[in-house]
Amino acid sequence: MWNKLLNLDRRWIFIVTAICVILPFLFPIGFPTNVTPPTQRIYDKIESVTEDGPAVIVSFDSDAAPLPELYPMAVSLIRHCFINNTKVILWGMNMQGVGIIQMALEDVKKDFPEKKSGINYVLIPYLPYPAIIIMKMGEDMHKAFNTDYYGVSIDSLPMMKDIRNFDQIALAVSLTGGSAWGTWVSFANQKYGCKVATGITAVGAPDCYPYLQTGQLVGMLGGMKGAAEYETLVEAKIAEKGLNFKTRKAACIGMDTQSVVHIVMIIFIILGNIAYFVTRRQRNVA
Amino acid sequence: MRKSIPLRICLVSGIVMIIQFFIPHRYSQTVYNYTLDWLIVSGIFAIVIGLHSNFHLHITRIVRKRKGWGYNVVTMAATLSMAFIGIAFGIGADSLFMKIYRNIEVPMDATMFSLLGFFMASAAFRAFRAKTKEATVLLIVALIIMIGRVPLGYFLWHRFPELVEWIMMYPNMAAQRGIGLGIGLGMAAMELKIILGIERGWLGGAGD
Amino acid sequence: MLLFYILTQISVAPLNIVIPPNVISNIIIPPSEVTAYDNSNDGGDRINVEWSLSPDDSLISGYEIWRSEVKDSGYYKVGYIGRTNTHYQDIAEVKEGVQYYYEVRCRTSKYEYSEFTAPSEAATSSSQWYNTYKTNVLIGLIIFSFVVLFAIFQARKGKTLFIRKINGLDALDEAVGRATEMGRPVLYVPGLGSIGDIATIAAINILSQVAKKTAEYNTPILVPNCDPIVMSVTQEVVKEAYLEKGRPEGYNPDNIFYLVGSQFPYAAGVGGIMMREKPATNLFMGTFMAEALILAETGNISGAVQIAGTDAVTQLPFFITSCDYTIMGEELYAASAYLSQEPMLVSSIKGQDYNKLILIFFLILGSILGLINNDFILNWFHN
Amino acid sequence: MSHDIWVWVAALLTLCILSFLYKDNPFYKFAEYLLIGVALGFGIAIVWYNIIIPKIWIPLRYQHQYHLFIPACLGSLYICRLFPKYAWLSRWPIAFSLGASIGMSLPLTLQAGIFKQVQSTMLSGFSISAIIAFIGVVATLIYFYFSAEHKGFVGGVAKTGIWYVMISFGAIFGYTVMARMSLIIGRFEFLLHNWLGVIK
Repeated sequence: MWNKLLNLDRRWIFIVTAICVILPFLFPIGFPTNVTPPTQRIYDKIESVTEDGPAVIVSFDSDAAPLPELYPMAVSLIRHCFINNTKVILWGMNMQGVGIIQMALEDVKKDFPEKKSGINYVLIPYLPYPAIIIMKMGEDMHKAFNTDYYGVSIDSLPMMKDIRNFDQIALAVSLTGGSAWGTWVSFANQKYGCKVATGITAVGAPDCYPYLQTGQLVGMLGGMKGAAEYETLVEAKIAEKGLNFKTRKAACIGMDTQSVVHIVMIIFIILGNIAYFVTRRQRNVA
Repeated sequence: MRKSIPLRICLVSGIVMIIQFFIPHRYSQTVYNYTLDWLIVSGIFAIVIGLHSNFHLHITRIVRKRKGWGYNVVTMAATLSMAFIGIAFGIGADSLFMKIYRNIEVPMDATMFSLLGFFMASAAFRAFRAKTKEATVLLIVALIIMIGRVPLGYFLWHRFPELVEWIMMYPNMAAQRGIGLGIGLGMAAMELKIILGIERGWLGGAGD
Repeated sequence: MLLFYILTQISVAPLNIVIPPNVISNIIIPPSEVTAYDNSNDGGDRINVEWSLSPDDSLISGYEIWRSEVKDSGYYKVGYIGRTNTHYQDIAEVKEGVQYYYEVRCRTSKYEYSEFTAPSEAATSSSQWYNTYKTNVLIGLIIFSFVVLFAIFQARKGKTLFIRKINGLDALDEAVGRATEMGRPVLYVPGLGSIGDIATIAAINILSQVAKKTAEYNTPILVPNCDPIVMSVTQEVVKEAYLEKGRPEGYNPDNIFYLVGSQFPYAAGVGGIMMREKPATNLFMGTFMAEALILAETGNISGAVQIAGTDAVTQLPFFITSCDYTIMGEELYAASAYLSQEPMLVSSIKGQDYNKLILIFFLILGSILGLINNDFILNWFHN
Repeated sequence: MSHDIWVWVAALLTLCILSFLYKDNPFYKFAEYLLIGVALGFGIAIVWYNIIIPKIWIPLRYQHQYHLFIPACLGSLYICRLFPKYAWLSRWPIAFSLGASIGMSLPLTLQAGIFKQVQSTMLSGFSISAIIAFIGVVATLIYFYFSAEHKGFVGGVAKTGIWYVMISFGAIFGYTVMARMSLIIGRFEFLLHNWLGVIK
């Protein structure tokens, strides 16, 4: 029997997985989300920015592949800044990233029609050699970018008048599926002392801990869980301010499914191991 | 001559930039800023090569009517029309270009990667075995993390997430740092050897 | 041409933004004690400005920094910084050798301002030729380079250098032997990397040793490739191995082939080979990405002995749980140095090892001193 | 169900790719090649607008930064790659960009990747967790030390190192599972919410 189970066509496993993903969407469980310290630290850092104070950089340094994890982070971060009236600089280290951060901006702007480019936020176009651009930003942002995404000269943007380099940046958050946060750490943090945090796919999260411990990374949003934590924090902030947005908590909804799928994975691993050891013993006995 | 000149260019530009790191003077900063601009401008031409090799691959397949050449036509048509739409009609937020990007490229890219989740599920059942002591520890830690990082873990035992954070922050961090230091040393050694012309692998592929 | 013209026109079009009126509020008390001084270790283009917080710090949104070349007039705004800050670094086209005076005032979120402070004393910026903050990095760089070059020099002199036994390497022999006994082929997967990847180079070195064994035992070896250049190199390497062992007739170039260039189809293709040819031994060496688990899974089902080696840390857990032996990270480089005895590779491993020892020495010394409250080493590493 | 034609396009392409799970088929192949093409075309347009115009055309045409002709000439040597006889000339721009970027990153690698990490590992006060981490870093370094046989004391430390490495790999394993599952969740959310509208 175990032997048969081990040789099961994997398409059955695909079907089981798909069903386990779909069911919690249809019948939500609603587990509460707890907030971990690395997430809280990013939130606190942005909270500490005073109105009209330094700006926050949100940089989408990834292509579209890890969107389910990173997109809710981008949305929540921009929303948090807009609620607090904090200035935001939006960028992306690669071509696709800029397109995605713009999507996120358009999404958030539905709730904040009064936010204006050049006053509340600036969208920076893609530029090659991100490490070089970050170093140039450390010297003088006005020289690093000639124009914003819409082709307007950076010098003419009111928001950028007071922002010359990383001294006027409270935090730079790099959303990435790879090691882009490392580029920010070496060039923005190490060279110019800019505070850097990252929102990273779960795959990359374990690599970030040495840098969290040194403080080279202020905080970290780890995977969909990190995104859900930030959504929860921002939702509480919205409630506290008495604002009336119909925010869709994409990551929080996903976390129910994530719980179920993890259980299924654990069952698969345990079942598979039992089958393996039983059949091995049978073979040894025979 | 074919190898010695590039080796010298590499040596000089490398050494100049290393020295520049330690000199804060105005002149040194000018050198630095010029180098950054030059890197960007010279790098653009490398893109031409990338495009050429791509076009070359697909066109050869189409011209020679290799098996499945119809798919290469799809690729070429998609590339050319996307580039044309972008350059001719702009790439603003509401442009056709961005619509195609958001509704064709983004979903396909994400779906491609989502296939991995399915493969992971199948591998979980059929391949991940506690064959050795090391693998057993690995799997146990993995199971703890998988429960502790989802809301269910908090629901089962409210200190589960704390346990996970502790594992991540200390034992995991220590190993990552140890591995990272090793990689850092290895990378720095490789960089040093490239600048000094001891490691010449990058010269390959262009004849002697 | 028209397009260029339009684009350049867009980029200089100014925004129409109303600048708020300059309202002076008498209620807000300005900051005090403004001082300005040259920033050290720079290119003569920065001046630091410091002040004491306004008593009304909590009411305002920040401080505006104004500057002039003459003490009593001609001030213009050079910067702004949020409240609670008492320090600003002026980088707005500061010229070396010019005297600057500074004044600071408060600004609220409604663009109301306090009076200006009294002007600071004059500050003049100057350039430096050496950044004293970076001395530790300079010394570190010198020691590091010296150690690496020393190792290379030793290897060049032909001194044989010791490298420890690596788990999984001995198993290579055994695994090839098993394939021979069972009369089935050995599958060698060199991964997705290009010839520029160190892991791929290591994989090619290891392949050369494996091919010598399969030549000796007269066991077929299959090498599906994902990169055409890597394929030409692997063919060359296997051919040479068979020649060296005096079995050129055993070399079959059709067994070392180009499969396909993209990730998932490559994994599917290799999986197909595993199921059809039923190799007794699967060796995965080189750069692997997410397809690692597909390969290892299929191999597991087919019942082969599997040995994997990669420097892709994120894929290692999947190899460890689904293969019999796994060569991890730096071990892969060491393994290829160990097997090939190539002086360049060996010296590289040695240089890293010596530097590791130095780091461990400082780690322990710094910690001992740190525990008795002496932060000398700790601070030295600080930057 | 969505009334947006674009959502339909995205959904159908998503299904094309998911069909690979059943088996390789023409729908999947079509989507795969389409993806490659669209991504390439996207890159071309972006480079045009964000690099060629603002970084070359405008500085040369309007800002008279003629020094940029030097890197432009150097960069154009890349094109020699296409002509086997002159391919060796393409090494010049490679040498420049390789040398300059290594020169910039080498001191920084030492500073951020090594100095800072070593400094943060050193103990400056007594804490159990910090000591556990300290032992872990040293033991992992010893495990990857190849100049001594793993015997006796060194062997013991290396053994400790390997346990730390395994814990860390367990963490990577768990987190990777989570990431991959998130991707499936994201796609199903799109299909069920944006396309079919069966969930809110």
